[in-house]
Amino acid sequence: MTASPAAAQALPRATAGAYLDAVGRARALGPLIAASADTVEKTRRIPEPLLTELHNSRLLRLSLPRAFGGEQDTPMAYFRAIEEIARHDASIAWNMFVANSTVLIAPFLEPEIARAIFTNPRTLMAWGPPNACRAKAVVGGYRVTGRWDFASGCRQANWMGAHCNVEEADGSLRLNRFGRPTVRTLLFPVAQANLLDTWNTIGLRGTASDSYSVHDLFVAEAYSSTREDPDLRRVPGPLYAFTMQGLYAVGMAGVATGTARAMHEAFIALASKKTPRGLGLLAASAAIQGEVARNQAKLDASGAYLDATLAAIYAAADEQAVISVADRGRVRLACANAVQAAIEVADAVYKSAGVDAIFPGSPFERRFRDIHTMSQQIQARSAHFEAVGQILLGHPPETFL
Amino acid sequence: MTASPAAAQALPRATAGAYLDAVGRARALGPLIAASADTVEKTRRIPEPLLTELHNSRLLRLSLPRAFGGEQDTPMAYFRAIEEIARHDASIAWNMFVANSTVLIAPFLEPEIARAIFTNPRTLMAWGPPNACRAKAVVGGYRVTGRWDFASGCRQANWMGAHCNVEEADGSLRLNRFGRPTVRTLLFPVAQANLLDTWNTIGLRGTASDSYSVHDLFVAEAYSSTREDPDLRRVPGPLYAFTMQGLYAVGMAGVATGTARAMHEAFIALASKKTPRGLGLLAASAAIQGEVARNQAKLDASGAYLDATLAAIYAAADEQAVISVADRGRVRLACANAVQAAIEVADAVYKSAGVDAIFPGSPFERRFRDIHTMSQQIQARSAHFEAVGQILLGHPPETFL
Amino acid sequence: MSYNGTPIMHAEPSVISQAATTSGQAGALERARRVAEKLRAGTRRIEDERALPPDLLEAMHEARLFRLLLPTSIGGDETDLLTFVQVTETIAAADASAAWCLGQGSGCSMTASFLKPDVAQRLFGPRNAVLAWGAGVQGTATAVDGGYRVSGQWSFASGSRHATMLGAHCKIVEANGQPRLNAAGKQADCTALFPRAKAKVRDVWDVMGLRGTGSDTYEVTDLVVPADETLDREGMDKVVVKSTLFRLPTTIIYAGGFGGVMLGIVRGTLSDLRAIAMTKTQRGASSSMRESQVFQSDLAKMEARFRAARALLHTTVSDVWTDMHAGRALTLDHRINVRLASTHAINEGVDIVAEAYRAAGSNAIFRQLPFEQRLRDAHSVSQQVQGRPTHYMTVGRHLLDLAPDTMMFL
Amino acid sequence: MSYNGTPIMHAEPSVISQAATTSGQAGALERARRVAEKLRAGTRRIEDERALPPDLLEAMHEARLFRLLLPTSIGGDETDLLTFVQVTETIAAADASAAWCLGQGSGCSMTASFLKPDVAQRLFGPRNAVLAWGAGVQGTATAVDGGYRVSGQWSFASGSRHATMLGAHCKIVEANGQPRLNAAGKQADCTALFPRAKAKVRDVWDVMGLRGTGSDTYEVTDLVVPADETLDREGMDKVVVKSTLFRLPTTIIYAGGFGGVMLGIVRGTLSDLRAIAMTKTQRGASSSMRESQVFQSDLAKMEARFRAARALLHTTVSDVWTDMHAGRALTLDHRINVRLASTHAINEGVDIVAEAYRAAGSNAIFRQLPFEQRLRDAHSVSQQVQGRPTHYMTVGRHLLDLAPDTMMFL
Repeated sequence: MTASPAAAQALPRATAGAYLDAVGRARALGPLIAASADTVEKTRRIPEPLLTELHNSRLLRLSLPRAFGGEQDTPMAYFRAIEEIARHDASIAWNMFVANSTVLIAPFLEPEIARAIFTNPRTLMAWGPPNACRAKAVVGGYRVTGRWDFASGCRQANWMGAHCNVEEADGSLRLNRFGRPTVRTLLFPVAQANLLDTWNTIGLRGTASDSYSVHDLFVAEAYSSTREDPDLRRVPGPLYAFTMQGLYAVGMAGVATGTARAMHEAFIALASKKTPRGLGLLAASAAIQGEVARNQAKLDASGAYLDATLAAIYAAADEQAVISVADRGRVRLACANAVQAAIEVADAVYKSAGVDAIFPGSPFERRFRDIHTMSQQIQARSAHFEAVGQILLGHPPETFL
Repeated sequence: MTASPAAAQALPRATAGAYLDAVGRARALGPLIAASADTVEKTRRIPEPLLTELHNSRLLRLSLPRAFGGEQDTPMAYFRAIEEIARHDASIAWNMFVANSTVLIAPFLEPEIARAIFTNPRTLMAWGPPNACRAKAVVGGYRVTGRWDFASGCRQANWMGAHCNVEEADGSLRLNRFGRPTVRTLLFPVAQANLLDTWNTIGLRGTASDSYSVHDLFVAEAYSSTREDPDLRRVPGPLYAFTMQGLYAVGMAGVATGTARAMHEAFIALASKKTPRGLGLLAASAAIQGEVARNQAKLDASGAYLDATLAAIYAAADEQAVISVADRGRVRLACANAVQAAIEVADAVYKSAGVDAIFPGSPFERRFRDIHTMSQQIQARSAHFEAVGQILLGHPPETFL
Repeated sequence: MSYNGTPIMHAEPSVISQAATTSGQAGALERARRVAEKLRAGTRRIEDERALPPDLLEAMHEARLFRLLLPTSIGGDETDLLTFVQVTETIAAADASAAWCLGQGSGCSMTASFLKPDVAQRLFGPRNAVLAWGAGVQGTATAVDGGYRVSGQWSFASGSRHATMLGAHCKIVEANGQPRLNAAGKQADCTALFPRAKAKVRDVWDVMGLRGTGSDTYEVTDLVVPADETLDREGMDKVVVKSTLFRLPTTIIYAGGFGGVMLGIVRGTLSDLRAIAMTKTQRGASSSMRESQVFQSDLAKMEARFRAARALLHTTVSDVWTDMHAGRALTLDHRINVRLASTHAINEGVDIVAEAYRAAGSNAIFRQLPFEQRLRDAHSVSQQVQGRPTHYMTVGRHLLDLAPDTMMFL
Repeated sequence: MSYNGTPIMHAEPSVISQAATTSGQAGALERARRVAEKLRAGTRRIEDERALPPDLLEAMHEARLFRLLLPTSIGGDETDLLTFVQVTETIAAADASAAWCLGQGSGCSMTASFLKPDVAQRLFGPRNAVLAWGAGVQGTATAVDGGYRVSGQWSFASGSRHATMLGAHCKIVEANGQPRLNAAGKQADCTALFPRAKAKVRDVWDVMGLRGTGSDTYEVTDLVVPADETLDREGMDKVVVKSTLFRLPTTIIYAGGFGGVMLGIVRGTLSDLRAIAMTKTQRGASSSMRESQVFQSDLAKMEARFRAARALLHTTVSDVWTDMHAGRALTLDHRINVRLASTHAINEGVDIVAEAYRAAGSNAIFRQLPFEQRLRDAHSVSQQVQGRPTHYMTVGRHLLDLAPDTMMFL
């Protein structure tokens, strides 16, 4: 075994063989992504030819139903492909995650509408998380005015979405079958939205997760749907038996572990050549050796756990029925664990890299900022552990997705 | 999902289906082991009918070659079966681990000798780790005087072993092919040893890991062998392509995670009924919920990681050649990670269980002492992380096994 | 060296707020150090007998350790809070059970300040006077002529085996069977004191750690106790002795004292760990423990965490004492600060002890070395109410300007 | 409130070892508090300009903050060590870059004690005098008539943008090209001081955190410096001013000061965190942050770790000062104790800041709130030599009676 980042990379990914296709395509894009990473951060846009290559790789459509021109790949392939992209640039991986998340609305649309939207092979959809905005129900559709934040990927999107509560003509809020105000997703071409340049953050700057607003916009009923009731979906298959929140968690886990893996690999390379002032070679330090191994174990264990969890649930999933609350808890737990492991590894690597790590251009500085932006995202919240704990203790939260 | 320890137990063990046989037999013994646990600790002996049932289950021969009447099962089955036994009593699991470790000398013996020793279906072998003792080479064999400690299982053993350096007739030490003093293992019936009652420890009291001595004992050449050179083995098969130290690590990992799993399950049961003075129900505390989920993730992730690691290496292992140093590092890392996770979970559970945990008879007190005895064993040492780190950093330790 | 209770690696604590301390305290710490040597030598006996053997108990009485928090008017020391915390640490570095008994006995002895001087003298005057009691209002005191008729059962009475007196926390019931109400209209309680011989004590104390505390269960039935040998623990206004010490509630005493106990266990463990590291090479290790860079680093980290937790507890109790001694009132801030410092010392402490135990390697599992006992002791201290992680929540509420969820431990 | 630099949740530190401190110090801390408010309001400008803007620099000079460690004989404060540590904390709670410049500038200003009084007055007398330098002996000083001819390049010169003087650590070479040896037969070094204008300063300071320190690179070529404007930093015997402060080596000053910087970042972060918790409810959360039991508990744990690390640093530097002030020599124990307390403060501190950042939720990633800057600043302080985890090993060796692996940071 020789001293190189490859050594770390070569450690077993239990079931990786099965997903070689998507992962292999992701790996092939690695050098181009790495070469574009500075530009992506600086311009907060994905430059050509990278954007075209990403479309060609079909990695932005892994979760889109085959019926609408997507890959409809497994969640295991999805996780490992995102992880591979994130090894080269976290912002690109994040936008890949977002692209594969917004397409999850497709199974809830009327098929002809979905086909119309996604017939363009470069269709990308973006939106921000729900807030208190309301759309008014009008004849044939909805009329909406509002603003949303955190719309990652909007700078490459040709379609936008907006999650709204629905206000009926009489001023009352429309309720869903659970008796709570419904959240309806309205879709419209990006030209109808006003994109606002607000994304001034510590990291993931390349995602351009800007804000956007619309004013008195009409959206036809057919271009709207709701994600809140898994039973309303129209496309069968085990992939869609997973909940949308669950697949979000899987994608986010991949971004986090890929970023941490890249830092870990870069640190192994650094340790073999760095001798800090007044000390010996980093690689010769027993403390560093122990830490490198622990980091490797954290990444590989959390990955194997997520692989195994997804594979078991996927294998047993019904074509139609959504997976059980217990299974949702398993997905959530394995994802939260992976994100947690990634953050811990990134922090440990950063600390051990010393003063090298604070300079832009090092393999650590941007990734450190990126992972500490991810760590604040809702998918990384430690409250997920509490929710899963409630399931394990026999009292699942009421609307656990 | 209902509130019960079963909830935790039912979480996916990715590949458990494949090993149902050994794990199933282990599970069937659970109630009898649990019922005997107090006696095992108090008397430091395995009582009947438990001892006979253990023999009948063939769980003490999982690692013995089929050619000599063993099961020669997979390391994955071995890990999960020990883990299952440890859920009920750690000392029994420990002795199961020891029984399956000492039989790993069998592939290094002349087949007829191995067959003779193991033809008795109740044969159990015990020994303590090597120390500075020397055996003198004499005509036809060796003559030895010495004392060894930590001989777990010696109270049920009918055969004992002793690891010795060999002193030639001229007073020089015999060297092995690596140029270092050889360590030879001498085997003899237990009646020829003097067992010493020295095992007064905080935990794992039931293992009776006593000391023993022999005085001027003659052992014939054929009843000796060496474990130090994997190339000397005479039995093919992927199981034996793993190093002995590696399989020790697997067994120890199973004892640790099974013990921690039992504490975790017991805590879930406790949390649903305990209301500490001045507080609400434990299960209703967000902090407890989060901790339960984290513990579940630690146990499941470390288990899935070890499963995946063993399965990948087993699948690729040669019938004859020993696995590579890189693979040995993977086994060691996954095992060390599992032990570490188990200790962390046990500590967290113990702390959260409050004053209940300090009373004998609670599901926590003995297991806490047991796991803190394991934590001191050589397999649980954090130096393993450093050794694996050296491999990852491209400088494997010289004699890594 | 490490085994006879003398700390090796820790410099003497800096004496903080010297000006505010009372006289005689240096003597208390010095006396404690001398007793600690004997206790260290006898720690195995304490554990095996699950109580303080007579000679060690006598040594503690000889050093007047159970008199630290008694009024000077009846021959007590009235030490300041920091000295008390340092004494419990010093004793716990030798034997945690003895220190626990001392902490508990000292807390109980604060009752003397509630009693009429002659009664206090009668009950607490004898040189071997020790009061013990079990937790909670578990009994009934029925008003009778000149006192109460007391019945009930109490558990976890640490130190009950060497106590000369037991206490009984009771609800008060009038002769006619009606509950007595206090000024706030709630059930009135009292604590009745009586000679240990009057109670039926049952030996139930078979536990993992702190085995030497003999925290038994006891009961009395229809025992008549004179009114002046009872007191109302909640009524700080009824305290007779008005000096600084007796303006402190016992929650502060327990928080400080049991924090000190944990710090002592840590100090003893680190001292033992250093001692074995000076000579030991672990099987298969490439260097001696002493020469291992990882061990050196881990030891220093443990030392830093210990010193930091200790510095916080010391400065916190010292600040409280300084304010009280200057005549200021005890504030909620004071209570919160002590709660946080004590909870932190206990939680950090048990983690450090567990880490040190692991670092000590395979010898640590045997009873011949002190590690396994210290591990068991630390993990028993941490399970007691003073170590509860939920105290962090109580403190957090205060930091966020919310009212405490409970005053029980403040 | 949290954004203007006034801490909310932290009681004023207890004044430890009051007796040993010099006069005028309360004034220093009070002046620092007033400047802190201005710095807090200007923190965005400091970061964007990667230097202290003129008005803020002037406010620091007005408050005489760069004169804390100058001799009283030339109008300095000669503050005690604890006050210095508290001032750096106070400033860092407002802006870490300003505090870092203060720590570095104060350490450099200790050179005044090596200079002849009239030279010290000439160089450090002006109210805006600030010396900065880069790390390491990177230049050559060739002996010439009456002084040295200096050439070389130095990096990481924190505060170089507002410095009036720069320093250059050089090997001394004789006029004949031979290296000059010191009494021990080793290469002799000197530090030459000269006006900033004489050097060529290059703006290279584009980093993740502490962006406002402007830690540039500078070089000089064949600059002649008079002998009395040079000094030998290693020669503590050559110190001219003999008071307590100047008997301390700068390693102690840096360890204390940068420990204080990290504590200030932590204090500011926790204060900010508390402020947003008072109003924020996270998306999808069942209760407000303030009402969340988990948040309450985590906040108190962070607070406890902060207070403990701070109590350790304060008591440690205070003990050292007390001993030195009493005329005792600085011992290896003192050095080790300060090293451990400072390393612990920095390592605990960065962990607490990272945890607080995470607890603050998604708003924390935006530049509009202070969290992301504090995270970057803390993670830059921790990367500097004072925060190195290997210091734990150095301390561990001492605890195990082994000689230090290096004296460089002791």
